[in-house]
Amino acid sequence: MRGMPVDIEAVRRDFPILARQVHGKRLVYLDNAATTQKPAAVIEALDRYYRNYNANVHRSVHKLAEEATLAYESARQEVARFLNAARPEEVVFTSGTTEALNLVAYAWGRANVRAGDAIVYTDIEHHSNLVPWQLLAEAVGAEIRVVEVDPEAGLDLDRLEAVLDERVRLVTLPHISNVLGLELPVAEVARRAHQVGAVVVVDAAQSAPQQPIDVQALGCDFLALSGHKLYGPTGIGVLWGRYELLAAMPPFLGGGEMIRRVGLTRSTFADPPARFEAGTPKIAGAIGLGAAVEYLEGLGMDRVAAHDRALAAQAHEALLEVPGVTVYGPPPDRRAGLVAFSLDDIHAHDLASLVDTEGVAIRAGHHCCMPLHDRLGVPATARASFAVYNGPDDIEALVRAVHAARKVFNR
Amino acid sequence: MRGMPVDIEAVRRDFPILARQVHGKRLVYLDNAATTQKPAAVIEALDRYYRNYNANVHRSVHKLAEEATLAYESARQEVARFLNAARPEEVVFTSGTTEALNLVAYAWGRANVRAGDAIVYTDIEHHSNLVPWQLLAEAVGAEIRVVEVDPEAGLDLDRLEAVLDERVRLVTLPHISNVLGLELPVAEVARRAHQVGAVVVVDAAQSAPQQPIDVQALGCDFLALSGHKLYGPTGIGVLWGRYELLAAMPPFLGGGEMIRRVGLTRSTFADPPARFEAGTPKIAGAIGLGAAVEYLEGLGMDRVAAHDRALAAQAHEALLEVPGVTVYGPPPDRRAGLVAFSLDDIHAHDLASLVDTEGVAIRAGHHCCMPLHDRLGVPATARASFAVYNGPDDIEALVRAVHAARKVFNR
Amino acid sequence: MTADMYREYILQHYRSPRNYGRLENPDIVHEDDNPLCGDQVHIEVALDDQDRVADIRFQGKGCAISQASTSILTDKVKGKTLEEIKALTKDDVFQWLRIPISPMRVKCAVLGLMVLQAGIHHYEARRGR
Amino acid sequence: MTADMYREYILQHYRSPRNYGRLENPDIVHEDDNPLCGDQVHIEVALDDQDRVADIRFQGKGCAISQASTSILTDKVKGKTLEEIKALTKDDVFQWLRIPISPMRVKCAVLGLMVLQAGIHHYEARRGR
Ligand SMILES: Cc1ncc(COP(=O)(O)O)c(C=O)c1O
Ligand SMILES: Cc1ncc(COP(=O)(O)O)c(C=O)c1O
Repeated sequence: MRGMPVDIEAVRRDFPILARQVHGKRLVYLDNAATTQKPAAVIEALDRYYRNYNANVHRSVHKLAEEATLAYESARQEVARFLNAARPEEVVFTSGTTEALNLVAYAWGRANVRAGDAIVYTDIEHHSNLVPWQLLAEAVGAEIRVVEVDPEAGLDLDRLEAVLDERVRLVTLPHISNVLGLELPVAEVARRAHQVGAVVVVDAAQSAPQQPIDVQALGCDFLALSGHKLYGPTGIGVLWGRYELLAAMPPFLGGGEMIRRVGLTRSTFADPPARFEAGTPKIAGAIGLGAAVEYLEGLGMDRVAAHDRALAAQAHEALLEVPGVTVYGPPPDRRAGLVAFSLDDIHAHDLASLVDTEGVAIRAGHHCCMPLHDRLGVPATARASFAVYNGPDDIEALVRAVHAARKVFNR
Repeated sequence: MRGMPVDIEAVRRDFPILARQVHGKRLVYLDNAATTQKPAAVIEALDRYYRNYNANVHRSVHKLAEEATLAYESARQEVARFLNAARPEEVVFTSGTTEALNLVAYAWGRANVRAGDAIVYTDIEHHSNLVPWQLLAEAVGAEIRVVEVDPEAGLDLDRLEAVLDERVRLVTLPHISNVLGLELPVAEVARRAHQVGAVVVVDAAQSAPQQPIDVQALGCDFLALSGHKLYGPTGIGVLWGRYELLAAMPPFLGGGEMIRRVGLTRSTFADPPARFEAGTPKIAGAIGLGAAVEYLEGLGMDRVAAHDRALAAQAHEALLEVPGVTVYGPPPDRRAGLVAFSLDDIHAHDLASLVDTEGVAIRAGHHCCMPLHDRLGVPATARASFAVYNGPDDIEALVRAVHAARKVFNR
Repeated sequence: MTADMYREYILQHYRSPRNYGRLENPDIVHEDDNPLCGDQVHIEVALDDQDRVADIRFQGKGCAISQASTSILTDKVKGKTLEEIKALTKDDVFQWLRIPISPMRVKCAVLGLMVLQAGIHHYEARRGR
Repeated sequence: MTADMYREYILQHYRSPRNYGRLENPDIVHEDDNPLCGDQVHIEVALDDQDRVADIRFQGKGCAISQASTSILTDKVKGKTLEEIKALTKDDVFQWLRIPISPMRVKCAVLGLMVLQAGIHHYEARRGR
């Protein structure tokens, strides 16, 4: 079973949107790193919730509330299993990777990082794993240390060592770069960061949909992911944190649900995860994410990983055969499931608009990685990113469309 | 048209969940202040999004992204119209009222409230409009001043005046109390608060679903609401803010979308509303909220208000006829659409569990208003709250169930 | 059906709880509340020389389920050793109650047990075990 | 269809923009970018004594739509008064372009106009109007 490839035709039938046409052409959706499409299992889980047992959770005792609460908490258990968390209470539902990272920067950061301390991140971060730490550093007077990552060779651990000392309170990095398709050696980084007593935050927005995640094996302290990139709904995400760290953290957002006892001028707070889930939770979102995770486990994350990587390698090689194409990132055999590229001096937006006319959806821009694009020396790149429902025919369509775009500009 | 009452039977057909049974009985859903049910128009808007044009917004140029972006931004316009905002850019999508209030407390609060300044709120606040300000006050060393509200008579403006002086930077209050069903005179409060230069924050979680909201007529500076209480999806909400205030505020969450230019150690930020919508937005949620607002405008918020209030008045009177019932809040003729009550010394949870066996869903607890319950001298109350699909038959069912519960305890 | 939660003997335990009150010289004293609904339970235990429950009393406020289940608990643990009590689980409580506990009321039903077990932990910690 | 955005004359404006470069003594100088895609436009204007555009030049980097539309804009505004230019809208730009602008590319298409109008505002503010 595990060894068998993903049955693309069967998977495609699970995704209703793939039946639609774009500009009269079959939809070839290759913008999966921005957001994935949703299987019917997820869409129907949302529908069932709203049609049958919508209610606020935790705080009411009636039947609908009971059903909603059980579904919400069982989604937490499913996500915990998906990440191999030590316990479900380590899973905090957020609105996405961005809120999860900000939660750490505000709640853990404001309590633990002081003037003169240092924060370490790489130069290939997504803005969501850059700006929260910049705001933190500015608020508390901490120093920022940037580790350069070679776009092709990856992270040189010696460069990391060079910036690590006891002043470093936190090291953060992407598990997989959303531009380079490069995987970083998280477990190694965590080991070294822990030697200087730093806490390790992993941006798993791109890795969680693409490969099995085992937070205990990674050895990190916090890990963030987005539901909408994981075949789940928009507006839901996860912060996983080691329980002892979560339990020692002050709250972030204040409100209902996260309290123990509220007085008119002072309050005390609930244990994790409730402490970090202020207000009415994203109930449908969590239930939808639970359904997504279940769907992926049905496919097997090992097979998903093999599938996405095989496609990316194939796309990388096929694109290189188009005259004028430059591909960014590691070679095909070390590439995760996405390929960023440029074509001659055609602006990426023009390229994306043109391939769109062939029904091919790719992303163009800085992909929320301005510093990395500055380094690559291009304001924008085009990016094709892969998911379980993509196949070799999608890559052929992409390459054909890129050829066609080239003709338009060279006519 | 406007003068005509809501056609309850027609409205009920719009809400799929009302077809279901609970414990073999017709579902009588009276927990609307916790969360409302969703009309088919909302559920189908979500479904359409995920089945036809799911994509990340703003940043891609392909067809799906174009459709998603237009739908997301037109939801913003619909909400702006619903609130009579001066411009759509005043509408910031959040995950709910709680996040909206925290956004103000963090972004506006940390930049504008200093040690020795004062923050004013009432003693009937929901925890979500209490804890954020407590955390702010503690962080910056500000003073908290509490205005007592009489549960029956309401807010005495002289009591407000008594705590207002130039040290007050912010006054916040609920538009309608989620326990008392009491409406507070927001416009009058805003006028007086502005005289001392304070900013006025309105918690409209309960009022937005119940009556027309005109932020310009209210004269407030910020207003927060939750989609899930407004017949919309979970995980979406709105912070409305006067544009000049939003434009002068530093960001809250850092990440994609809210930036103008990101450098490796410093960044600059986009204009509102983008500045406050870090990361991939709650796309489906916003679209669903837009559909909810459209649905409500189709009914007419004036009629919704008349409907909900008439039911609450009727319920208030009917409950008072049950021996041993105490109702909290203003008299029937000044009551907004909810009734909190207690029955003899039966604990509210027992009461709610028992009426649940009759298919009647009410809420029991402190309703996230511990300080108010301390004041009322009860740890918990039962609460019935009304929506457009409720009718006199629901009140009859409630009263019957309360009688039955009384019998169980008195047998 | 939730109404089954309110069987006559449950209400009787609620109206006339067993072992209600305080002890003269308790070895273990602990109290806690369920912040969700405000249920409160205060438990006092006197041990014999073999660390068995010689006597137990409780006081509390709250819903019928939390108070009745604590009342039943106090009867059930008399004569038990601390080790035996620490090994008790939710399921034991459910069995004693003989009523279907709806998921939202589980915390009410086990509040008494939680308070008693927490009291034992504090007691043992104090005695340096 | 988006492919229509890339008509031959659009690409010609892109490849060989009109009025490209700088002026000796501009009255108005302004530049800005579209942070979404990184398109940049720098515009310089010389006015005659009746505040009409006597000459105009631009430089820029970016997608074909932003650069071609700015090229076309510079042709269209020659001889116009500042008031006339301030009254121009997106729709005027769309009409000049004669191509269907997909919604996600509107910002590209109007970048030149935005920069020019912002430049005029700064100029007038400086002159105390
Ligand atoms: C008056 C009031 N304020 C704030 C809230 C918090 O709203 P949410 O939980 O949707 O963030 C609620 C509802 O729970 C409420 O009733
Ligand atoms: C590597 C990486 N980190 C963080 C994010 C932010 O995720 P979200 O926008 O869902 O919060 C993304 C995606 O946009 C990403 O690719």
